[in-house]
Amino acid sequence: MNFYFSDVSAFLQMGKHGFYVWLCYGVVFFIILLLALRPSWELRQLKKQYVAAQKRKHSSPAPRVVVEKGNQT
Amino acid sequence: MTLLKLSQFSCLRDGEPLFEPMDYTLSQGDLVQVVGPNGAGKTTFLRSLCGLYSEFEGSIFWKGAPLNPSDFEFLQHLFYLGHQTGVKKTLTARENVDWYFGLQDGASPQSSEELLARVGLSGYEDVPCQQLSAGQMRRVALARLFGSQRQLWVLDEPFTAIDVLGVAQLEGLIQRHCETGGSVLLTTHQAITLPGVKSWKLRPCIREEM
Amino acid sequence: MNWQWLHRFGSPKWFYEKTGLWVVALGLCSITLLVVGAVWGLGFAPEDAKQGNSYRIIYIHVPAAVISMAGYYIMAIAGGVGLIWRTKLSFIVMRAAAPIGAWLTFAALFTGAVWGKPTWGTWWVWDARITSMLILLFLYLGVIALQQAFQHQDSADKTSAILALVGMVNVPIIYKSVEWWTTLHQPASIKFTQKSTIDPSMLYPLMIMFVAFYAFYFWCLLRSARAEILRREQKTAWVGEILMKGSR
Amino acid sequence: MNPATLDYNLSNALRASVARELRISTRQLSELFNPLLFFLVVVVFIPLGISSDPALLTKLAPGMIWVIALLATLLSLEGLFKGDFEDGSLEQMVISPLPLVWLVLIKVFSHWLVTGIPLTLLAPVLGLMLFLPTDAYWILMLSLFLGTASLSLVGSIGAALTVSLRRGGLVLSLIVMPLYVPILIFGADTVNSAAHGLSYAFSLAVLGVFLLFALLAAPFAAAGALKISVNT
Repeated sequence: MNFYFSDVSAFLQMGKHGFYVWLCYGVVFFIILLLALRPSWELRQLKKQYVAAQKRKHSSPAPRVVVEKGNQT
Repeated sequence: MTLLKLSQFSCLRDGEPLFEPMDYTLSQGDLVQVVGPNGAGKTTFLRSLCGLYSEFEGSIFWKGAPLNPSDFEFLQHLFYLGHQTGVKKTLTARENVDWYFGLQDGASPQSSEELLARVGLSGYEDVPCQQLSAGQMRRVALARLFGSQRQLWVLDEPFTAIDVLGVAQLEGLIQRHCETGGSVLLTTHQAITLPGVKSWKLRPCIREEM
Repeated sequence: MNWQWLHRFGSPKWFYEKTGLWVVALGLCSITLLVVGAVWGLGFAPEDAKQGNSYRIIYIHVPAAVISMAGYYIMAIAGGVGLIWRTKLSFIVMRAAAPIGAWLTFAALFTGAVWGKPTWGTWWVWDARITSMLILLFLYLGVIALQQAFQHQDSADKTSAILALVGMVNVPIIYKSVEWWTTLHQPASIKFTQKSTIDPSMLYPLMIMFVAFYAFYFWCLLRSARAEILRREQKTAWVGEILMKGSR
Repeated sequence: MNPATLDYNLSNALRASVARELRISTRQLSELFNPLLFFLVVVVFIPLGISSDPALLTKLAPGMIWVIALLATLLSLEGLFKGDFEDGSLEQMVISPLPLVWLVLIKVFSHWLVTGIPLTLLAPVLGLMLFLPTDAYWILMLSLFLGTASLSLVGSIGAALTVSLRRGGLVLSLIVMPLYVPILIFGADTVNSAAHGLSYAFSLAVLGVFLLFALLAAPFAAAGALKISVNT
């Protein structure tokens, strides 16, 4: 099996259709990348929130009581 | 006879229990007040018994068998009065009562006049409900209770927006219902003076604040 | 009948633990095949006699279109299973499937439009397939909108599942009616692919891309579902352990 | 207690429900007239916005009338279950011994009676304004008669799904519109064919079949959705 085009510039131009073909592949692979990265990104966000919440809970129970009292008055 | 039996029952909200799991039984003639602090889920609890809220764990038995809330036989024995009473403002008092008994009992319209008289609304039968006061609207809803033949009454805050005389009358009705073999489950903020009131306590779960 | 096994199968924890390896395998598989298929399709397959090089868009357009369609059925069936057997996992899968399907539908629509320019001389043609694709995108967006509209997770899951099922019943009807509509309003000369047999040298990369897109779809679905499991079950101990890992 | 209560008279329950819905519909006459007014105003917009050329309007008329009828129905859908949800009547319906599917059917029927039927009756006037060939009037009315019933039925699913949302109107339109595509295609085609003197039997038959299908399936989906929506 051989490379169909004579050289790289012919490959990029694809006759007159280079723009359309490369635009399609570019956009679809961008979407693929986006879909692939989304779960990791969500997971990182979730971890950050969770760790922050845990820290708030564990670090100092005493100030929390003070804050609650402050709210009641 | 035992009507309702709860075992390890608790309502959930977003997967978290609202109150600690509880075991209670409701027998014929029982008058039960559901008590608990604000936000403990009293309304949610009553709704879940009627099949209007389906997120719960544990089980409910109706006359010994697991409760199926869309069961024809169960629905024919259930009376539910919620915060929103289901009185349509564009209809008259009579039309509201007639619709209710038509829908719930398959009855043909007949005795609504007498029922409305019992809640002090004689002369208002043909007035559209939007012209009635909040208290009078509430009475239209209560008129159904006066005509109800159903065994299990689930009443969420039945005493709101009615005057002292109305409260006494309603208490009398509830007592009579229990004496003749019915059962009542209710929530209220007022102290009720009826003898033999049992109470079911909802203990809220300690929730972790985020 | 005893549905105990189904509930074990539908347990998020079980699913999360069992699918760890699958994610790696599917990920490797889909990335390799995507690269191989794209390079083959772009650089090694011969030019089409009629359409010239623009036909190379077929290697991403057709798999994306087929999967976005299949994805709707996967989403709706997951929702249906959730409604009937009340398994937590099915709603999680459904939630994960909606945005993936919507993005792939958009990809199919976009490539279809761009392909239309060199082929028909216009960016948009009211062709049966493109029009149906657009309506499919609306169906997806409807499900997503409904999922977003509810505060209460349980209501969001159940209502969007009902909508997805109603949509699923409607999809074939919509496709058939749109197809019928285009035969009325358009000369039959415009057709996406000729019925003639495709040369194997053009077909192989297409088959590779099909497998690649399917692998990619399930890879994404698994990973989104796993992230969603962690989000929903974050109050349980086992998820807490996973989330705290590497942060102490 | 009283065993007599166990004889549930279904026909009485149905009669009471129908009477109630009809009374409510006829007492809120603004809800009857608003979609009609919308229908009329948008039709006036077409010559103003496009062209008053009779030839062009004749060409546009079948599709335009159908699109506007669809939008008018869509506008009126939000109120289908909303009032009953807000005042608690819906809860009483859910826990009544009468199966919810019947109640959905009755509500949809009364909705159609106050939106679909008036739209159908008004359609010839709009046909006149848009220079629709006179031969097509009866077919226009017949297609709207069948089609608006399907629109109400399919729309009831969307209305039931979004009834508990505070601002559900937009979501409702978004989820229902794609489902309306087949009805629009065949409805508009029926009128188009009739206007051109072609055979419209197939399209009209498809509209009828779609209505039958919607009648059998939609109330169940809507009833299921309502049960979920009262779960608050």
